[in-house]
Amino acid sequence: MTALLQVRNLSTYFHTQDGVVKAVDGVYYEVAKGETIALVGESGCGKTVSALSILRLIPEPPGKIVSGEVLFEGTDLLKLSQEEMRKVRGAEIAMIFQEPMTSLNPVLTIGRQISEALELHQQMTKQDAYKEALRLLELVGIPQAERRARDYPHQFSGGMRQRVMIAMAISCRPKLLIADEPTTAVDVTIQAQLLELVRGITRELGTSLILITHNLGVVARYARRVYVMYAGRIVEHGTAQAVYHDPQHPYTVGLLSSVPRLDEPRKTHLSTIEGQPPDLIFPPSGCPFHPRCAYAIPKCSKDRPELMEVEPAHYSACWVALQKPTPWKKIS
Amino acid sequence: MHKYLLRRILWLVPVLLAVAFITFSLMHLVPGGPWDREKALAPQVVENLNRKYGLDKPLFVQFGNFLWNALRGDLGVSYSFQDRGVTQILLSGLPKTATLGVIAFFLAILIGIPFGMAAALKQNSAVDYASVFFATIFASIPGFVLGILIMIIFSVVLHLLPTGGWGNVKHLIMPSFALAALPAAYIARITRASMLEVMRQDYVRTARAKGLAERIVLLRHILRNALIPVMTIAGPELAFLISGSFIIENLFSIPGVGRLFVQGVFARDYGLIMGSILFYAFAVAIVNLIVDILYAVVDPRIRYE
Amino acid sequence: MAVAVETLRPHHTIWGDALIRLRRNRLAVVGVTFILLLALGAMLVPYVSPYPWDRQNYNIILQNPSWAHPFGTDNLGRDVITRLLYGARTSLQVGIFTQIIVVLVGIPIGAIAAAAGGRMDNIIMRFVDVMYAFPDLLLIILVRAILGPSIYMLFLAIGLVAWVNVARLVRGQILSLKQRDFITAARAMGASGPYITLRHLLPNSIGPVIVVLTFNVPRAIFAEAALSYIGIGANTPSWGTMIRDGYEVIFAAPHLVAFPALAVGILMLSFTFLGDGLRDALDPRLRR
Amino acid sequence: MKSKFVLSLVATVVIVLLVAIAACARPTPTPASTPTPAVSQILRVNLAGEPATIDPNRASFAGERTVILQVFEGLFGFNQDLSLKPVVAKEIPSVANGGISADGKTYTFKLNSNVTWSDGKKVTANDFEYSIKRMLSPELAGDYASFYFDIAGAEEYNGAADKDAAAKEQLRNALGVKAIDETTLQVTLAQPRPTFLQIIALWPAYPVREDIITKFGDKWTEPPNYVGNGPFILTEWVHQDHMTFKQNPNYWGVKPKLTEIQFKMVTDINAELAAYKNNELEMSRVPPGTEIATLTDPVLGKEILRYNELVTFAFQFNVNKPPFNNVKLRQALSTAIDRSAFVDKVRGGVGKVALSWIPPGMPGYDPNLGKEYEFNVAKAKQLMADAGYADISKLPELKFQYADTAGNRTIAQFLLGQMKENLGINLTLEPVEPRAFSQLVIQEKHTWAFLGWGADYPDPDNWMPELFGTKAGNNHTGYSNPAFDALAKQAKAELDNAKRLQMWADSQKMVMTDAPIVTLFYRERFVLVKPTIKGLKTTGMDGQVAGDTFLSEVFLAK
Repeated sequence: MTALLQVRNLSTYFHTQDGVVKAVDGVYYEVAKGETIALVGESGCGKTVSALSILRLIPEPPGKIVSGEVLFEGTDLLKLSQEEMRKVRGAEIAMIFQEPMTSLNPVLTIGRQISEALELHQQMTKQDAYKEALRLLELVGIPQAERRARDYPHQFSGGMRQRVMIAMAISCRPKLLIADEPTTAVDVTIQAQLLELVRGITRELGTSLILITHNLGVVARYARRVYVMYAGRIVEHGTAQAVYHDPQHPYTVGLLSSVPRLDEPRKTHLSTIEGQPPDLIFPPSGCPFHPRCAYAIPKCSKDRPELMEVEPAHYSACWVALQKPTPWKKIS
Repeated sequence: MHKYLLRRILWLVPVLLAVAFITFSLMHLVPGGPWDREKALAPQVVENLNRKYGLDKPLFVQFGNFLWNALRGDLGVSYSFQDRGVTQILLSGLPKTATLGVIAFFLAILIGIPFGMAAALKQNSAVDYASVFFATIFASIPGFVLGILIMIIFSVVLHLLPTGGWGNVKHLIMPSFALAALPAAYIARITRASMLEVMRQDYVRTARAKGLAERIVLLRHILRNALIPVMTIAGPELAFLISGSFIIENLFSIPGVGRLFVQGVFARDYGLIMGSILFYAFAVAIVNLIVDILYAVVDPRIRYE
Repeated sequence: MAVAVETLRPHHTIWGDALIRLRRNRLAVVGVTFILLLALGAMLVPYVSPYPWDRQNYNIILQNPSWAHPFGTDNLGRDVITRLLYGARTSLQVGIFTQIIVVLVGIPIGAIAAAAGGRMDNIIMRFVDVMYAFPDLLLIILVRAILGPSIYMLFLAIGLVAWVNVARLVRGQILSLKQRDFITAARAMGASGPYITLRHLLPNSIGPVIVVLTFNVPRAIFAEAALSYIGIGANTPSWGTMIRDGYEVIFAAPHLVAFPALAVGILMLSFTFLGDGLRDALDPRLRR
Repeated sequence: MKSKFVLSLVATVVIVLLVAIAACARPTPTPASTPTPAVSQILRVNLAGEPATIDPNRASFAGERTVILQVFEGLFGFNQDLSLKPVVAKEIPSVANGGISADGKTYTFKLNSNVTWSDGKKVTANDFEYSIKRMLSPELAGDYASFYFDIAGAEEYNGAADKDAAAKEQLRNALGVKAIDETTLQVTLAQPRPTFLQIIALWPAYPVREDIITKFGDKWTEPPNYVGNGPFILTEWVHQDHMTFKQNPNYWGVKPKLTEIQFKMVTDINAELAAYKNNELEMSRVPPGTEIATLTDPVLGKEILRYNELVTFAFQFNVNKPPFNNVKLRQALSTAIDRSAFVDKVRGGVGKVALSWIPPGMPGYDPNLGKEYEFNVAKAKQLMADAGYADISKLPELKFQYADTAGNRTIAQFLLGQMKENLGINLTLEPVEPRAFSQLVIQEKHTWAFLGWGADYPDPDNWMPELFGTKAGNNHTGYSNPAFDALAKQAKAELDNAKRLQMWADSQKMVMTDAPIVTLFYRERFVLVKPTIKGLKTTGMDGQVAGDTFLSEVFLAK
């Protein structure tokens, strides 16, 4: 499949009063047309920053994209002028944010906030855009769209707001949709509805989807390929199948083993990953995970591992993973 | 909403009553009466004057008479202005003060908000410092000094504008600028502060993620939210401007209502004091009501039961 | 085997952090130093200046700035720079004490009105409407007749009427903040009304309030100048009376009004920079 | 980068301010007055405020008097040297020409028959009778009614406010004012009053029209109802803004040269000077304290008009309040004030040093009275010792009260400096709001306060008894000297003018030795007048506008 979006060696740093935070430090990932990939990792590992960098929404100062390319259908988004970038945002690439409560303008009606992008990108008249907005609201499952469109964000529940965000994002039929932890702020039942909604829409419109989440259960069900991020870098990448059953990086192993499994007896306590996520201003030498890694060898603390193909179409940034079989056992 | 409006208007009565009572009592507690002068009047003349204006009656009777007449729109008679009716004096002065006040208010907005926005958008840049600097300079020169400086430059040196009085548009320019200086500086500062606050909100990032032009993001998303705190302070500034400023009207000899209260106090012109303070209280209460209603219009989160 | 890496970044309290950030903000430092220098100058002037602040010399009336008198002399031949520093005592006191009254009266009333809402809010706001139209002039004359023309009656008079704006502003801020989720969250944890107001509502509305306060300082100094312009100013020398005295002879000696006005301007700049610095320093969200 | 930027900002502030200052300090050459052809005889002067009332029977303030002088004329007027001249009256009555009865109590005024009102009607004795009776009526409550209490029945009628209508009507008819016929007016006094001619010449006794007042009531002073018999008529009055007068077409006397006078109402004195410099006014006051700068101004220096006024500024003690009940202390304080330093240095030579109460330019002025109070620190210290205060620390705290207005503040600060420099006394200044100050003085709660007095008419009779007679209307010093009271009583009724003036001179000597007051200076009017103004005649009793008594003789020329 031809790649719709290729992120190559992307680095985004933040200049803070205590030093330079390397939030995203040389990241590679790509997504094909119509494909759904997942970006997984603990909070603070750079998932969201990498997504915002794609849309160049990093506030500057303090943030700055220091290196890398973001090829979208062949053109590098980082080289585009502000004007050209604006044509991409919302029309070609759209984004759904994590915090529904604060991501909608409190003083504008819901209908207005959806029809805005339509008027801009699709050059629709106010009335057509409003009618289309109503259709979208129904599409995302908001009852009495006619009346609710005139309401304001504070009159909607968290789940409903997230549906509005989805309606807003898909309004201009973007080629790529980035969902940054879309369901974190809502309860489980709504979570499933929203994800089914997004999957339905992306499949129907042939939209590629980058799903950013720390919820491994969601990844398994919806994403074809998975990128695991740690300390601003991709540490493992492969098909969901492969990564779940034959993880090639100790961090992924740790993540998977900290998820409760139905087929395990109830009493076994979950294993956690030791220590704290690393300080991105003074990252540990070598592999950033080595201080917390149960299988670390002296080389780990000296040289920084790059992504290597340890299994067919299955990459990992870990020296230990090169030995076969891996010291950690497969997950049945 | 209408129930709220009605309730607020009904509340006007106790507010005005309270203001009337406070002013009336303070007025009679303050030493010195309307007939005390450096060249003392004969006691008999003073007695006749008190009788003529009903000041010989007990205080609560006077207060009662005042309220009863005020209900019928007659705010009593002014001793220091040829026995003209206070209502009539206020009505003849109101258009002048109101015109000046409204012009000054819009000037303050047209200068203040853009300056504030520019300062916020280009924080810690030349524009930011320039706006802080001008806001401070205008804020730190008292009205009468700023007024006389403008008058010296445009009337005495350049002979472009008349120094004062009332007549055509040329009489409006200098006083309205002098009046607008402080509110403009104030609005600029508050706009800058609240713009900085709003620009950090998530919904601004959402707006940008939709690919909206920066101009639309600024006007439709940022400004609409940023202007709410500005409105809180714009209201009282408007009330202050509408009621007129003693200093500017005195300096530019504008026959408005702004100087009536102060002149009234210094002349112990009881009729004028009561009339002008009630008018001012009424104007302030109405403006505050308007601002509160505009609140609900601009910020849907605020609902009035 | 896993070695816990000790975090290298020192942990500050919000005030500690605010102080550090304030120190980094050069403009705020400039502001603070000017204010402190001024206060120091005001205290030391009688011992430092060659001329007592009130000595008159009729041979050097209304002189332009010269080496002997860097800021010139006034209409009774007194040295202006000495009077300016001496007058700073009154003006700083007027500027600062009125703000203390404004903060102590305005903020609580505004907060209670907004936090309580409903009938209480309405009653307080109508009381504020009355205060807006309060005949402060009459009160000043009355208080002045009783207490005599001391500057303390000025603080009372100016402060008593100035708190109204702050009250309305705080109320406005809190009204919009009340809807925010972190407030519902705090309430959900069983926090009491006053606790929420103190710990959550007020700190979040501190921004615009500080801006207003930094504005109120020169405004109080003007109020004093305006009162003396009208004819009921303070009795001791102050920037307000000096501006008014200078105004009266502006056609003969404009420097008499220029220097005090400039002084108020620079004081205002310092308070503005300090205010901005304080607001940015105190705002947790700005901790990058 | 930031601090460098701030410094440059502060520098620009200083430059901007200095540029503006240079603009007003630099003497702005008044451009050749815009070539309004001298032929347009329009005079624009500043009344400095809206008059409280322009009804002659009620007016009292200077601004009101200035307006009335243009529109009305009384039985007599004042020449430039303040001597009386007949106007509506044919001649000045005297005992010789039978106008005044032997006992000095009955005055008969012969009126000119050709005097007309601005609406053409004839001015008759009835107009005067009606005016004087109206001025004395308790309902009108005229400010200057007490000046005419010498007229038979006047005081009783004015005090009859609480009586019923019939009693009032009866008192009104009993008043000693009668129009014998259209051109003869007779006034009988309760007791002789040699200065009555000057009192009847004042504006409250100007004629007014009964028919117009009854028809328009309070509105009779609004144009066009404001009918007068003077050289001008009031054609326009925009309240608080300006008044416009035009020539009175039916004026019976010599037609004025001016076609129009505009009285502007600029309250702020700096704004008035700015208006003058911008050619909006032909005359302007000079802000107190800027006299020296104006004198040395290349342009304005040539446009200054100065003349003495019958106004004295002094300080008054409250002789009943220790330590001021000690005459030696009062004399010491008076001697310790360097009056010439104030007049020559602080006020740049404007005004004259005053060592006695009655100012120069009117009868009763005594140039060598009060010499003992000339500035002499040694003598003052000696007097302090005589008063028992050789050691200053024994002196209780001295407080000085004054109305908190521009000019007063400088004088008060000057006094403070004098007390400290010359006697080492730490005087406490108590500025008081003007109205509160007037009440304080009237209720004699002051200790040492301000006293300013201007002549209503140029005679010691208007200066001495009113202030120094026991319990007199304006005597707030608490001064009571039986000898003075007896002498004053005698002088008030003394018909022989020479003897009368001698009595008043002796009474002034008494007062000056008792020193209930400390005279400071006689005021000098110091105004700017455009060179185009010609024929201006000023007097010591001018009102708000310089030369307002003879505006009808003013004209504009190149």
